[in-house]
Amino acid sequence: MPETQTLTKVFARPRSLTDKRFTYCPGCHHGLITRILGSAIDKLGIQEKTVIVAPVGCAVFAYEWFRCDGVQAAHGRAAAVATGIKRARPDLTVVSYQGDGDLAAIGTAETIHAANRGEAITVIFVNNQIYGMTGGQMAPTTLDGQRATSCPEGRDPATMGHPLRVAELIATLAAPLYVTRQSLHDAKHIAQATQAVEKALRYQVEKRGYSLVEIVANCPTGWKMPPQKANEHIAGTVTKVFPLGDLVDRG
Amino acid sequence: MPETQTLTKVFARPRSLTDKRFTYCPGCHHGLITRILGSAIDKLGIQEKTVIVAPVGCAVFAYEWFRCDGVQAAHGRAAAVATGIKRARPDLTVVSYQGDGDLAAIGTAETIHAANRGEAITVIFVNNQIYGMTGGQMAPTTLDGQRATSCPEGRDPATMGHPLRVAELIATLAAPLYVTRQSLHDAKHIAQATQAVEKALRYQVEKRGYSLVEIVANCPTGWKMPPQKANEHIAGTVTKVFPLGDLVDRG
Amino acid sequence: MERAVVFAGFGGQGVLLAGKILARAAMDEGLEVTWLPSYGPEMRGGTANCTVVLSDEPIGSPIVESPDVVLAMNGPSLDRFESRVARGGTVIVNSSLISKRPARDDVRTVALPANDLARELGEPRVANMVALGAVVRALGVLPLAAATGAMEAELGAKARGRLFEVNRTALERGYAQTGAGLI
Amino acid sequence: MERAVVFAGFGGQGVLLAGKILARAAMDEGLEVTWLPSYGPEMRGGTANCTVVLSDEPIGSPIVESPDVVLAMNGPSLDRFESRVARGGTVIVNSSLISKRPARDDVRTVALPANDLARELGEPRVANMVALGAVVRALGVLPLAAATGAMEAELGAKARGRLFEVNRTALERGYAQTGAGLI
Amino acid sequence: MPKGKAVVDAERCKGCGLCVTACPFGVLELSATYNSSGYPVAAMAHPEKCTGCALCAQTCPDVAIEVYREKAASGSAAGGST
Amino acid sequence: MPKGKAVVDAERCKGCGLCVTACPFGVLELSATYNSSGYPVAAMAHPEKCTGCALCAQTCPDVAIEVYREKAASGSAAGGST
Amino acid sequence: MAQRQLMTGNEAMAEAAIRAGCRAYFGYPITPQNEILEYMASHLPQAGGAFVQAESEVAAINMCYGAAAAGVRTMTSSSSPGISLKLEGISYLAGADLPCVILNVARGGPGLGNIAPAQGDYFQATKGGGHGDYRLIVLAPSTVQEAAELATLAFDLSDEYRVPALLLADGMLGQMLEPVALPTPRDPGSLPPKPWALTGAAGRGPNYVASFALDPLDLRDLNLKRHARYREIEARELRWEEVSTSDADLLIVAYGTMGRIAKTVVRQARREGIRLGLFRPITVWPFPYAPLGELAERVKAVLTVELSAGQMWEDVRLAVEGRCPTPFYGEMGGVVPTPSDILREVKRCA
Amino acid sequence: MAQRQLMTGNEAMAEAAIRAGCRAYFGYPITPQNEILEYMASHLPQAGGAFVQAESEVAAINMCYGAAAAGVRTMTSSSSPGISLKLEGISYLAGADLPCVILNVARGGPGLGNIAPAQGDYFQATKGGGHGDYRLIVLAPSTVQEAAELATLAFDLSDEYRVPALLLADGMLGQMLEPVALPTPRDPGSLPPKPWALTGAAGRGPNYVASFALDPLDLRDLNLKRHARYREIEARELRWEEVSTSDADLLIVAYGTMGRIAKTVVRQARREGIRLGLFRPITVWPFPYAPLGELAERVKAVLTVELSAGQMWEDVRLAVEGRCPTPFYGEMGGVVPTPSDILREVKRCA
Ligand SMILES: Cc1ncc(C[n+]2csc(CCOP(=O)(O)OP(=O)(O)O)c2C)c(N)n1
Ligand SMILES: Cc1ncc(C[n+]2csc(CCOP(=O)(O)OP(=O)(O)O)c2C)c(N)n1
Ligand code: SF4
Ligand code: SF4
Ligand code: SF4
Ligand code: SF4
Ligand code: SF4
Ligand code: SF4
Ligand SMILES: [Mg+2]
Ligand SMILES: [Mg+2]
Repeated sequence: MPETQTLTKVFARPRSLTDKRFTYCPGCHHGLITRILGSAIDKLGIQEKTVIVAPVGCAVFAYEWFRCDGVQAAHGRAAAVATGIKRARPDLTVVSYQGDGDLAAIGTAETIHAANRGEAITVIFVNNQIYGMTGGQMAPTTLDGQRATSCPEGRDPATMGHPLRVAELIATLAAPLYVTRQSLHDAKHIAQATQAVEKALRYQVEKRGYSLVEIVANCPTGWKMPPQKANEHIAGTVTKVFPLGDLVDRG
Repeated sequence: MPETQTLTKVFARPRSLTDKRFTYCPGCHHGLITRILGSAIDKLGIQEKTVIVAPVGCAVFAYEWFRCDGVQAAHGRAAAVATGIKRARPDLTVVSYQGDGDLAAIGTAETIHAANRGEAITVIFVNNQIYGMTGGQMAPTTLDGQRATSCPEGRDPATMGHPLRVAELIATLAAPLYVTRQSLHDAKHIAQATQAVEKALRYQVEKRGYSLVEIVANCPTGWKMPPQKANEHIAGTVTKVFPLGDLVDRG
Repeated sequence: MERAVVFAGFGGQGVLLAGKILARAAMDEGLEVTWLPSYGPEMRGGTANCTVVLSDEPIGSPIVESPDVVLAMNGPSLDRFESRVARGGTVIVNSSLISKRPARDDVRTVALPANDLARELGEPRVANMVALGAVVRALGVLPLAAATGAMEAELGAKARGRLFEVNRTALERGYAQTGAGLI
Repeated sequence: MERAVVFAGFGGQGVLLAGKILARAAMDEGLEVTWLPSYGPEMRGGTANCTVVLSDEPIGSPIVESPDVVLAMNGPSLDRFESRVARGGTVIVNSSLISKRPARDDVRTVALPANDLARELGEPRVANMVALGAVVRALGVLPLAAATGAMEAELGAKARGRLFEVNRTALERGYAQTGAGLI
Repeated sequence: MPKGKAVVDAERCKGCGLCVTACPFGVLELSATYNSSGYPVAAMAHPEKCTGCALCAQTCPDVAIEVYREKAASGSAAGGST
Repeated sequence: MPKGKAVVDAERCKGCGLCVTACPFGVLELSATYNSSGYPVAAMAHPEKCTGCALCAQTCPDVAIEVYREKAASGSAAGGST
Repeated sequence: MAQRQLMTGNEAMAEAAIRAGCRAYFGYPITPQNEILEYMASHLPQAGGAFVQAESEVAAINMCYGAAAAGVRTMTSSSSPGISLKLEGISYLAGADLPCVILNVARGGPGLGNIAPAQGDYFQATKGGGHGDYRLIVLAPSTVQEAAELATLAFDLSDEYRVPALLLADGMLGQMLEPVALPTPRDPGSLPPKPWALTGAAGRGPNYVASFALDPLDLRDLNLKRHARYREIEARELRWEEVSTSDADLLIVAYGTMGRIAKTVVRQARREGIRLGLFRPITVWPFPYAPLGELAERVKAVLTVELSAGQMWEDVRLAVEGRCPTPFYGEMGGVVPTPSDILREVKRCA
Repeated sequence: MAQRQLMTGNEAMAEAAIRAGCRAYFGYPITPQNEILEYMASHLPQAGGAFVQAESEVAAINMCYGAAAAGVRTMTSSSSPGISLKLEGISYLAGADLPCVILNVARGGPGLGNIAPAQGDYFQATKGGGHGDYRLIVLAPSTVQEAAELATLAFDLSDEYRVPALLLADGMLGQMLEPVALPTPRDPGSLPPKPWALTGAAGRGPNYVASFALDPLDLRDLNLKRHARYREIEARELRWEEVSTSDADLLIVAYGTMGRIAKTVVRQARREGIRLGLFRPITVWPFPYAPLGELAERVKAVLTVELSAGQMWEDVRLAVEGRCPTPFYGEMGGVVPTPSDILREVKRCA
C-alpha cells in the first residue's frame, strides 16, 4: 500500500485478536463486542494474563478469537467455569462471555451466585433477546409480543412472563463492583460500551471484584431484520425495555 | 375427657393434616409452618384440590403431612415440578414448600423463572439460614459470620458473599402477585404469617397468580441453640438482615 | 429403481427447498423418498446441501456415495461433489456463477445459467427452480407436472398468483433447457 | 481372634462416641478395627447404633450378624439387638432405663445401671463411658488403659482436667462393675 | 374454675418448651414425664390459670396441643381451625 | 487530498452495510464485488471525503476495516487500538 | 395406507406425540431437535395442551415429573448434552414409577461435541445414565415412519408399565424428510385412567408420588416391584427386525439410522454373493438377547456396526456369549460410514 | 508402617486428596458424603487451596472444569443424585481431556431413594452415564486404607492420561472408621507440569481447552486419540485382588464394600470345606476381563454379588463369555447382605 506511506494507522485490528474470521452473520454485534473486548485487553496490556471463557451460543468459538488462553464452557456454566479458573489462579484475568439464553436461562443460578459471591471476574453479557445459535427461539430477554420460533405468535407475558432484566437483578446484590447496561446501536454507544468494558476489566485487575457488562445487542438473523434496521429497533424499542446506563459502581 | 364436656374446642389439629408425627427436631419451625399451611387449607376449604410439592430438605416428608395429594420433588426443583402440575391441571392449587438450600441455591434458576413466568403457584420458602437436613452446612441465606459445618470459621463475605435476600430478588420481577417475608418468633408474628399464607393461597385460587411467602425460620439443631433462644436470635439478629413485611402485593 | 440427487450451493440459494420439492413430487407419485440436509453447524452462514433418494422400494441409506445427479449452484459445491457423481450420471453446473467445467469424461455435464435465466424471468430468486427443472429432466423418473404440483404445495398459500407462475415458468425453463436422462 | 460389639441407644446417649473410643483403643493396641455407624436417615433424632469389629487380621465384613457383645442403652435397642448376640456372648443392659431382661439363656446378661452410676459421679453425661468400661471388660481383649488413653485422644483438649477425670472414673466404674469375659 | 384447657398429646410433644414461653399466664411447664421417644412432655402446671387463649397451641411446632374454652367464651381463636 | 483512508479487508467483509451508515461523510458503499463467501464488499465510493475518523472501523462487526490518517492529524482514535 | 405426509423425523415424532394424547410438553432448545420444541410450541396449545419452553433441561424434566404425576401424557425432548442434564430427573421419574416420554435426538460427543448424528448415548439410554437400578424402555427408530409409530408406542408402553420411555434417534433421523402415514389422533379422555395420579384428593385418600423410602427394606421392595415389571417388559415387549437372516452366514447388528444404512449393505452384499443378514433391534432396552443368540448359532460372525466406539456391541456380545466371533465397526464424532465402508468390514469377516 | 490414624472413609479420601496435591475442591452437601465437603472446608484453605461450596452440583463440576483447565489438581465429591447432575460436566471434562477426580459415595436409588450404601451407580460410572463415547478411570476401594490410596492414585492416573477419574465408594465406606496410614504429602509444585493448561498466554501461543469440534472428522480424531489412551489404560492399569483363587472351584466376584464382605464369606466357606475364591476388581473401568476370564476356565461357577440388580454382572458375563455359569445375587435399596446371606447363595451354586 504505497499510498498509505504518508498516513498513520489510526485504527488497527486489536493485537489480542487472532486472525480467525468470525463465524457470525453479517452485521451481528457479537463481532463488534469481540473487537471491543480485544481493544480493552490491548489497552490494559493484559493479553498474557487473560483467559476467555466462551459460552455455548453463537459465540461458542469466542475462545479462538483471542490470542489469550481460552476455554469453552458448557451451556450456561461459564460463570462457574470462570469461578473455577479464578479461584485456582487468582492472578489471571478471567472474562466470561455469555449470551442471554446461556446466562439468563440455563445459567441463572451460576450467574446469580457468582455475582453474589463477588467472584473477581468480568462477565460480558450479550443480550440479543433471542437464542441465536439454535435458530431463533425465545430467550428470557425476548420482548413482550416479539415473535420467535418457539413463540410464533409472539411472547405472551401471561404464560411466558416478561423479559428478564438481568442487570437490575444483579444490581440488587451486595457484592458486585460494577453493573452496567450498554448498547451498540450507534457510534456514541459503541464508545460508551468500550469504556464500560475497559472499566470492568480494570476493576477486576485492580480491585479484584465482580463486574457485569450487559450489552444490548442485535441478532439480524433471528430478528429477521437487516443490520441497520436492527440498530434502529434497539434505539427505538429495545432500550425502552432495557434502559442503558450504570446500575452499580462501587469501584 | 369428661371435664372438657362443658368446653368447646377452640384449637384443633387442622383437618387437612394427616395423623403422622413430624420428623422435625424439637422446636423446629418446619412443624409450625406445616400447621399454618394446614390451617390455611382448611380455612379456604381447598384440601381436595390442593397438591403439596415437598422439597429435599428436612421437609422431605411434607407430602405425607397433608390429606392432600402430594409429590416429592428433586432437590431444588419443586418450583419446576409445581409448574408441571399446574400447567397440566390448572384447576389444582399447587403449593411448593422449599428450604433455603433447595430454593435459593440449587433451585435458583427454577425459582426465578417460575416467578418470572408468573406461574399460578404458591411458594412457601423456609429460610432457616442453614442446610438442616444434611447436618448444618452454609446456605445462601447464612448470615455473615455465622458458623456452619462448611464454614467452620463463620461465613466470610469476601469469599462466600453475603446472605441472599430472596424476597427482594423476586420482588424485582414483574409477574409475582404477592411477595412477603414473615417470621414465627412470637405469637404476633405467627398470626401475621398465618394471614400471609392464607392470602397467598387465596391469590392462587382467585387470581391465578404467583406468590412467594418467605418465612424466616429457626433450626435449633443446626444453629446449636435451644428453641427459645433461636426465637430470640431471629427477633434480634436475623430480622435485621431479612426485614419482615410485604414487598409486593398486586392482588 | 433407486436414484439419488445432491443439491448443493451457498446458504440462501434455495437448494434445500429445491430438494424438498423434488422429494414431495416423488412422494406424490407414490415413490419412496428421503431428503437429507446437511444441517451443518449450529452457526449461521456457509454452504448448504441436501441429498434426495427416490425409489420404488423402502430406502435404506439416505446417505449416498455416488449420486446419479449433482446440482452444483456454486463453485465450492462443484469442487466438493464432482468426484462423487456416479459413472454415467449428470452434473448440472450453474454456469451463471461457475466458469469451471467438470474434468470427468464418464459423466454428462449440463451447463445451466440458472441465475441468468431467473433474471430473465424477472425474479432472480427462482434460480433454484430453474435448477430443479433441470434436475427433474436429468433424472427422468418424474413428470415435470409432479414437480410443479409439489412446488405449489411446498410454497403454500404465498405461492398463489404471480409468484407461483414465475416459479412454474422457472421449472419449465430449466426442464426445457436440459437434455433428458443421464449420460 | 475377631470380636464384634454393637453399641445401641437413643441419639444423644453417646453410643457412637463410646464405640469410636473402643475402636481407637483397638487401633492403639495394634489391632485391626472397623467402626460402622447406623448413619441413619437424613433426618434429626431417633435411635443410633454402631458396630465395632476388632481383629488381629484384616477385617472383612464390618457388618456383623452375631456380635459378641451388645450394649443396649435403652429399651428399643435391647428389643432390636437381643436376638442377634452370639451364643455365648454378653448383653449389657442399661438397667437405669431398662427394666426388662433378655429372655435368652445362651448369653450372659450384665445389668448395668449406667445412668445411675454416672449420676453418682456427678456427671450424668458419662453414662456412655460407664457402659464402655463394661464393654471393655466383657470383651476381654483390651486393657482398660487402652480405653482410657483412647478416650483422652478422642475427647481431645476439652477432656483435660476434671472432665477427663470423671470420664476416666466412669470407665473404671463400668469396668469394675462387670464380670470379665463373655459367658 | 379455669376458663380454658390445653391438652397436650404426650406422644407428639417433643419437649421444645416453646408453648411454655408462649403462654401468657404461666400455665404450662415441661413435666418430669418422658414419652416413648425420650422427650420430656409439656403439661399444665397451673391449670387454673388457663384462659383458653390457644397461644400455646398456635406456637407448638408439633401440633401437640388442642385447646378447649368455656362455652360462653367460644369465639374462635385466630389462626386455629375448629 | 483526503485526510484519511479506510481499508476494507474484502475477505473479512460480510456486506452488512453498518459502516456505510456509520460514516458521517458518505464515503463508503457496498460495491458490486462479491468475495469468495458470496458477500458484497464495502468499499470507498468517495475516498476524497474520508477524514480518517475511524467511525466505520469502530462499527464494523467483523473488524474488516483499518483506518489511516494524515500524519499531522494522528491523534489516536477513541476505541481503536494502535 | 393413510394419506402420507412429508415430514422430518422431528416433526413426525412431535405430531405423533400429540396424536397419542400428549398434552404436556416441556423443552429447551438444542440442535438437532429444535423442530420438536417449535412444533410443540405452535401445535400443542391448539390441541389444548400445555407447552412451556423451560429455563433449562433440568427444569424441563422436572416439569415433566410434575405433569406426569398429574396423570397427563407428558413429553420432553433434547439432544445428548441436554439429556445428560436430565438424568437426575429421569432417575426420579423411574423411581416414582411415572410414565413419561423422552426423545433423544443424539449428536456427536462427548462434551459439546458437534451436532452430527451419533449413537454415543446408547449406554446412557439403556443402562441407566442416571443413578440407581432403573431402566428405561428404549426404542430406536430407523425411519421417519417408524419414528412416528414408536413415539406412539412409547406413550402406550410407558403408561402401561409406569416406566419412562426414551426414543433414541439421532440428528440424521431428526432432520431428514420422508413420507409418513400418521397414526389416528386419540382423545386423551379415552385413555386408560390413572388412579394413582395427583388430581386432588377428592372422594378418596391422598395420592403420593415419590421416589423416596428412607428404610432400605422399603426401598428394596419398591425396587423389586419395579424390577418385576422390567421382567414383564423383557418377556412381552421385545421388538426387532430381521432382514435376509434365514440363509445368512454372516450377520450385521445395527440399530436406528445405522440399521437402515445396513439394509443397503445387505442388498449390496447379496448382489456380490455374500450371504449377509441384518438383525436390527427396535427395542434396545429390553434388548433382544435370545433371538440374536439363536441366530448367532447359525452364522460365522456377528458384526456390530454403530456410530460409537462400541456400546450396543456389549449387548451383542452378551447375546452371542462366545458362540461366534463378534467383530465391531464403528465411527465416532458424527462421522457416518457409507454402505461401502461397511461392506468393506463385512468382507473382512467373510 | 506409617503412623495410623482412625478416619472415616470420607475423611481419608479428603485428606489423601490434599496430600496428593489437590488444591481446588468444589462441592455441594449431600449425605452420606458431607464430611468430605466439611473436611475440605476446614483443611484445604490452610493448605493454600481453593474451596468453594457451590450453589449446586452442576456449578461444582463446572468449577472443577475451570480449575482443572487452569492446571490445578481438582476434586469434587457427591453421592448418587448429585453425580447424575454432574454428568454433563463430566462428559465435558472427558471431552476436553481434563484431569479431575470425582468421588461418588453412592447411596440407594433411583431418584431420591435413601442414604444407605448401594452399588446401583456402576453402569453410570463405568459405561459413561453422560453422553458420548467417553470413559472414566473408575476405582473401587473396599477399605478406608484403600480409599486413601486409590484417591492418591486417582490423581496420578487422571493427570497422566488426562482422563477424569472417579472413586466409586458407598455410604458404608464413607461413614466407617478404620485405621489408615496416610500417604506422604506432596508439594503441588513438584508434580509434572501441564503445558496445555490455562496459565495466561505469556511467552507462548494461546492454550485452548474445549470439547468442541464442529467438523465430524475433527471430532472423530479427538475421539480416536482419546480412545487410544483408553487402550493404553486398559493395557497398563488393570488392578484387582484375588483371595484363595489358586485352588478355588467356585468364584465370587464383588467390588468395594461388597468385596470386603465377600472376604468374610470366603473364610466361612473354606471353614465349611467349600473351595471358594474371591475376585475383587479394584479398577472397575478398565475392568479386568482377561484375568477373570482365565479364572473362569477353572471354576464351576462365577457368582457375582452386588448391591444392585446386576450391573457389574454384565462385565462379569462379558469376561466369562459362557465358559461357566454366572449366577447373580444382589440386593437393592440400601440393603446390605450379611456374609451368611451370601454363603447361602454360594451353596446354591456349589
Ligand atoms: C445443555 C445444552 N442445552 C442446550 C444447548 C443448545 N444451545 C446451544 S446455544 C443455545 C442458546 C444460544 O442462545 P444465547 O445464549 O442467547 O446465545 P446467542 O446465540 O443468542 O448469542 C442453546 C440453547 C446446548 N448446546 N447445551
Ligand atoms: C441433587 C441433590 N443434592 C443434594 C442433596 C442433599 N440435600 C438434601 S437436603 C439438602 C439441603 C437442605 O437444606 P434446605 O433446603 O435449606 O432445607 P432444610 O433442611 O434446612 O429445611 C441437601 C443439600 C440431594 N438430596 N440431592
Ligand atoms: S444468529 Fe444472530 S446472534 Fe447468531 S451470529 Fe447470527 S446474527 Fe449473530
Ligand atoms: S435440622 Fe434444623 S431444620 Fe431440620 S428438623 Fe432439625 S431443627 Fe428443623
Ligand atoms: S410446644 Fe408442643 S412440642 Fe413443644 S413442649 Fe409444648 S407441647 Fe411439646
Ligand atoms: S390456652 Fe392460653 S392460657 Fe391456656 S395454656 Fe395455652 S397459652 Fe396458656
Ligand atoms: S474513516 Fe471516517 S470518514 Fe473515513 S470512511 Fe471511515 S467513517 Fe468515513
Ligand atoms: S461494517 Fe464491516 S462487514 Fe459490514 S459492510 Fe462494512 S466492512 Fe463490511
Ligand atoms: Mg441470545
Ligand atoms: Mg434450610
